[in-house]
Amino acid sequence: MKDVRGTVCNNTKVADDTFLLSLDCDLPDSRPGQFVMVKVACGYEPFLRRPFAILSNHKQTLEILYKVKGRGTQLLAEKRPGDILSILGPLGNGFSVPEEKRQVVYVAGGTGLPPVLSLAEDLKQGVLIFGAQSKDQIPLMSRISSLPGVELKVATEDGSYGFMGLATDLLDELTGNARGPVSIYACGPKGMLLATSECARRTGSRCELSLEEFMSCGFGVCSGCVVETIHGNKRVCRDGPVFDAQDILF
Amino acid sequence: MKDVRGTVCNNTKVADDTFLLSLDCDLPDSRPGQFVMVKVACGYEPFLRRPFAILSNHKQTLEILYKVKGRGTQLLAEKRPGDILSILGPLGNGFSVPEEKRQVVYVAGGTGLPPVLSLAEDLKQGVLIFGAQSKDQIPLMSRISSLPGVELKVATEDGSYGFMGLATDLLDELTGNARGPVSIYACGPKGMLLATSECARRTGSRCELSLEEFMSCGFGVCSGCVVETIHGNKRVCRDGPVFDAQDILF
Amino acid sequence: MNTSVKIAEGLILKNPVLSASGTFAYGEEFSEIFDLSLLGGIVTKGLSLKPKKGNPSPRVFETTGGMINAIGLENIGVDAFVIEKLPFLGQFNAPVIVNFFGNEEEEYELVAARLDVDGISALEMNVSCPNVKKGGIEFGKDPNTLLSLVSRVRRATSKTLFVKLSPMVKDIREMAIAAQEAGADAITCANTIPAMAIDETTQRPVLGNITGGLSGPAIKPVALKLVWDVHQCVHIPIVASGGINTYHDVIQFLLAGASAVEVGSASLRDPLCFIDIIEGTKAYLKEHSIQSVTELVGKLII
Amino acid sequence: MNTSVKIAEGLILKNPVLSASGTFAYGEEFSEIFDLSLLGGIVTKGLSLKPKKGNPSPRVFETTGGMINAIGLENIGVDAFVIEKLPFLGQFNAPVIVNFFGNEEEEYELVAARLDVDGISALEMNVSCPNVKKGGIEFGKDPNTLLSLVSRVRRATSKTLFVKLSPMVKDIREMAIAAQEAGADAITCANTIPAMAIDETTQRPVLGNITGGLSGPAIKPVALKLVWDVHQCVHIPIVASGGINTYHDVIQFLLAGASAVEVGSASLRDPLCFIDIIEGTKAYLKEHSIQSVTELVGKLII
Ligand SMILES: Cc1cc2nc3c(=O)[nH]c(=O)nc-3n(C[C@H](O)[C@H](O)[C@H](O)COP(=O)(O)OP(=O)(O)OC[C@H]3O[C@@H](n4cnc5c(N)ncnc54)[C@H](O)[C@@H]3O)c2cc1C
Ligand SMILES: Cc1cc2nc3c(=O)[nH]c(=O)nc-3n(C[C@H](O)[C@H](O)[C@H](O)COP(=O)(O)OP(=O)(O)OC[C@H]3O[C@@H](n4cnc5c(N)ncnc54)[C@H](O)[C@@H]3O)c2cc1C
Ligand SMILES: Cc1cc2nc3c(=O)[nH]c(=O)nc-3n(C[C@H](O)[C@H](O)[C@H](O)COP(=O)(O)O)c2cc1C
Ligand SMILES: Cc1cc2nc3c(=O)[nH]c(=O)nc-3n(C[C@H](O)[C@H](O)[C@H](O)COP(=O)(O)O)c2cc1C
Ligand code: FES
Ligand code: FES
Repeated sequence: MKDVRGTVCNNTKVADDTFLLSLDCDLPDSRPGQFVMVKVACGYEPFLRRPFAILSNHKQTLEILYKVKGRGTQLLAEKRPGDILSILGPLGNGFSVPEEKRQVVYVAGGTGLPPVLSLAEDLKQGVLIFGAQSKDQIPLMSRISSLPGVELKVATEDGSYGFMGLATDLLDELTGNARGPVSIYACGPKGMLLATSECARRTGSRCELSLEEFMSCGFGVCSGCVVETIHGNKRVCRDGPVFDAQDILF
Repeated sequence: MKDVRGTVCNNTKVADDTFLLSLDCDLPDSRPGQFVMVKVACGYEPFLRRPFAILSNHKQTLEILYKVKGRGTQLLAEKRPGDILSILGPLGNGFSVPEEKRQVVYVAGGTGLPPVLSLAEDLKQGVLIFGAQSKDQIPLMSRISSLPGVELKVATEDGSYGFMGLATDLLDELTGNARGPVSIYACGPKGMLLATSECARRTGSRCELSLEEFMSCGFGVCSGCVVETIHGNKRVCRDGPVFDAQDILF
Repeated sequence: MNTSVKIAEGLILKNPVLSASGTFAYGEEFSEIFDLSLLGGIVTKGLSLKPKKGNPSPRVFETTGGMINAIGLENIGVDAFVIEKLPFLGQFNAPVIVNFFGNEEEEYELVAARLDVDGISALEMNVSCPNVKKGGIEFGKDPNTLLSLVSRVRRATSKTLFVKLSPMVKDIREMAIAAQEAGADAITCANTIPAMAIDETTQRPVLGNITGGLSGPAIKPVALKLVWDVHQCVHIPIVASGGINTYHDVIQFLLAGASAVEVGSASLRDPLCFIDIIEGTKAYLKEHSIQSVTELVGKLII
Repeated sequence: MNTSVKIAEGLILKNPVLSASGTFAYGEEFSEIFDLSLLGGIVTKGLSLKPKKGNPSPRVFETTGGMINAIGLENIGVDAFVIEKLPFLGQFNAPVIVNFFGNEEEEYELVAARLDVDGISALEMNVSCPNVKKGGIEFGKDPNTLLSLVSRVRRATSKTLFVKLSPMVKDIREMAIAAQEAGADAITCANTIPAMAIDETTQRPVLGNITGGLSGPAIKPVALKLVWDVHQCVHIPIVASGGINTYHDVIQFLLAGASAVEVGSASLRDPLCFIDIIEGTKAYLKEHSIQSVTELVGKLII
């Protein structure tokens, strides 16, 4: 973990309310599933940093894909090339590497895309299921489609693109038809993670979930972000954000 | 008093740390010496508006000349054409009109320039004495020099421009040599106002001072900005900012 | 949709948004910028028996998310108010709630009696004042002192009586209970929080009075907790005060148990905020299909 | 230039900047990003006799200029601390000040006794905890309760003892005096201010525990006033806590009477802020030709 200065290179809208931010910064090497805490303002408004998954971190360039939710992300969306941000990271544990011969399935919902996409870009294999409400909410389509070794399946709730329904419907189908053992990596809304975890249990798949909790520090000192697991309270920011699905007490 | 939206047309540096802001806004008519309260940020940082004299207010265009002092004025300096600000005004009483046949002298120190310049531009007569620390601190030189009917005299403390010394030294000289009754209009640091007021007393000149106090509301409701006068406490924002020098208990 | 709230038999507010004492003077300045009849009620600057000069300048200082004031309760005195200011306030279709204070029990009583005149709908007692007869300890710090003070004032006035509590106490609940027991019709919760500012360049206090009271959004979470606490223990209405800036705040305070709110510092920065707040509150009710403001009061879902 | 301050016979801080309890865990995470030996002292998370699970999530919420936390004093318990964490902290050249609490007097005593081991320089008692034997009223609300509690702990430990006061009391001075009388070596002034947050869209409290404590720049003016008050009435050193974010704040708190400061929430947003604060403090001393930090303590010019 380091506190580095990042210079905005690009901050472009890539879907409804969704932006791809790329920064020139000297963040130490990271693994898919790790995240950074970004200071979006110099003053005290907002007071705390905001957590974002590392979409990519190569050759001094850090990519973050984010959706505007409140004032913090609104301020981020107003950043222009040349602006400087303070970035704390890499933080958290990241995904584990799948055992050989396992079929890999990524499940992402909404703003849960970045960590699993980061893993898919790293592993260059498997099926990436992305669930969104509608077509306008799907970012980076061409980037994902052109990923070597990775197959993209999209589910939209309103049916405006791909399969009409939930990402987990596609997951059920996929795991149902799978011939060997499956490793699932998921990030998204709570309901989706719960269903994913159920599916994994049913099908005996390995399953890692990247969780989100509101964070104040992001590096493990405040115990503000705990989640209940079978091993007791765990800090999402430090002991996670990636957890074995079996450990989580939903 | 109205709360109007002003659209930034220009916000240009005109001297060290000093900017001339012009806004397209529908502020009601105002008199020299009146001021506006400007909301420099949408959020709560800073929480309060900032007071600025009206430099000019004609044909839907409001001009403010300001110096960067703290974070409020810093934020103002970052505004770009097209940005929108909330402007409350016109506020306060403004200068009175001099009686006929009086020689008019304006005395301004530092950020005290705008209200007296506004009056000079209105009256188109008299001598404007401007005191600054050094040459780099003098804004709008050519605008003032080319004012018809107004003579400019500059004093700098370091002698880098005009007379070396204080504005009030020039004032003493001028009032000493004056042949008829003089009306003095002054705005600037406390020490300057005190000396001006002394000079007026000595020479029997009429003298109006525009005072500054830290303000929270700017329109008279909080009693946060009072100054002691021979008539008791007076609110600088509402009963002033212009006061008869004789009334002020320094 | 009904935005009105009943505070007492004689006091129905057309909406729950009031001005706050000390940030609205006596209404004249605000009347230049909006129609005061739009307000749920007008709370005026705190009055004492005799005119009061207040503290030396500087009197206000901005802090993170708020401000400190040390006005020192400067006011024109109760007589000048009744003669010079009250007729003006009578023009508007909004109840006038007159804030007042004293330096000893008797002064409170005398001021309250003097304010028992037409044109005033309610009195709001500021009990965050030093009791000069008891070594300068604030009336609002001890439940017995408060009980005694409010009881005396209660007997001195026929008006609806709000008691405005100090936030910085051991347990706000015992203060609220004491006020209720003494006959208060409503609790205003709460006043500014004691605070201070220092300028490290001069190594001096910023304020002429050295210390002052903190207000604004910075204190909202504290005020919300106080209202919630008071709501657990009294049955008389609560009027919230502390950091209310938007209709979001209004709804939150209603949920916590307030029947109405006072908007103070926010109106210093934005004199028109009352209108936004009232409109926003209405829009919230509409959006959530709530028939009456009162349905929200204390209805926090736990 | 001398930045060191003496808190007690056994406790000299090389500079007046400490971490705060609950925002520094047990030091491990921070040690990854800077050398803890730079600190004036390390204040650790509050410990109880047995491990404590804390409150349900959500536990933190951001507010204007600050945050509310309702962690619920989750900690690993005093035994695990001594065995697993203390050796780690021993590596650094900074005194370790261990914060602790209990639910009854006896628990405080037992925890203090258990912490009477090498490697610990001082104990900091958090008295903002409910006294389960006395109907859940906080120990830190009443001077007699506090006097009795601190006296017992004083007898149980040979360590330098800080008593960390609750801010929300009738009069902080009587609490500070009680702590001093009972043998405290220093007063930490003060803890978070009780607060609450409500989400009007769900009409529910935001925090799992409903209420929590407010910290951050929003409360700085309040903490400054409390330190100033306490400084008027005790002769033992004061350690300030509440909204300290920059060296400006440090100087202001020193002027108000603090001998040292704790930096809490600020370090959650900026783990490296300690370094900026320490360097800034040194630069201030230099610029003002002040030989020693202690020259500033309580030297507010009135
Ligand atoms: C490890 C991690 C990785 C993340 N990665 C990404 C990413 O890659 N891309 C992305 O777009 N987002 C990501 N997020 C989510 C992102 O951090 C939030 O959307 C962002 O912080 C919102 O900030 P804001 O200021 O815009 O919104 P805020 O104004 O802070 O709030 C947004 C919403 O959250 C609610 N909220 C705030 N605090 C709490 C609380 N304590 N309890 C419950 N609700 C609360 C608010 O009420 C509001 O509805 C990640 C979150 C975590 C924890
Ligand atoms: C009627 C009026 C008209 C004005 N007209 C102009 C103008 O035309 N042009 C112009 O440049 N300026 C003008 N000023 C001054 C201008 O308002 C201030 O410079 C500005 O508000 C500073 O804001 P800031 O946020 O940049 O500084 P801040 O960060 O708010 O503070 C600047 C300085 O003021 C100090 N300060 C803040 N509050 C107090 C207080 N309560 N007591 C003592 N010191 C305090 C701070 O410590 C700091 O040193 C006017 C002021 C008044 C009252
Ligand atoms: C400048 C100022 C003057 C005040 N004067 C009084 C007063 O005279 N009487 C009183 O009871 N409260 C007074 N208050 C307190 C406010 O009425 C209000 O309770 C407090 O500011 C908290 O609300 P806010 O955060 O909305 O400002 C004053 C507050 C301010 C800021
Ligand atoms: C997340 C969090 C946890 C805290 N835990 C404790 C604790 O265990 N014991 C304690 O005495 N104070 C605790 N505090 C209070 C801080 O130590 C500090 O006194 C308070 O936050 C005010 O300082 P600040 O504004 O610098 O944060 C905690 C504060 C926060 C924000
Ligand atoms: S956010 Fe502080 S421990 Fe996770
Ligand atoms: S600033 Fe409020 S009365 Fe002048």
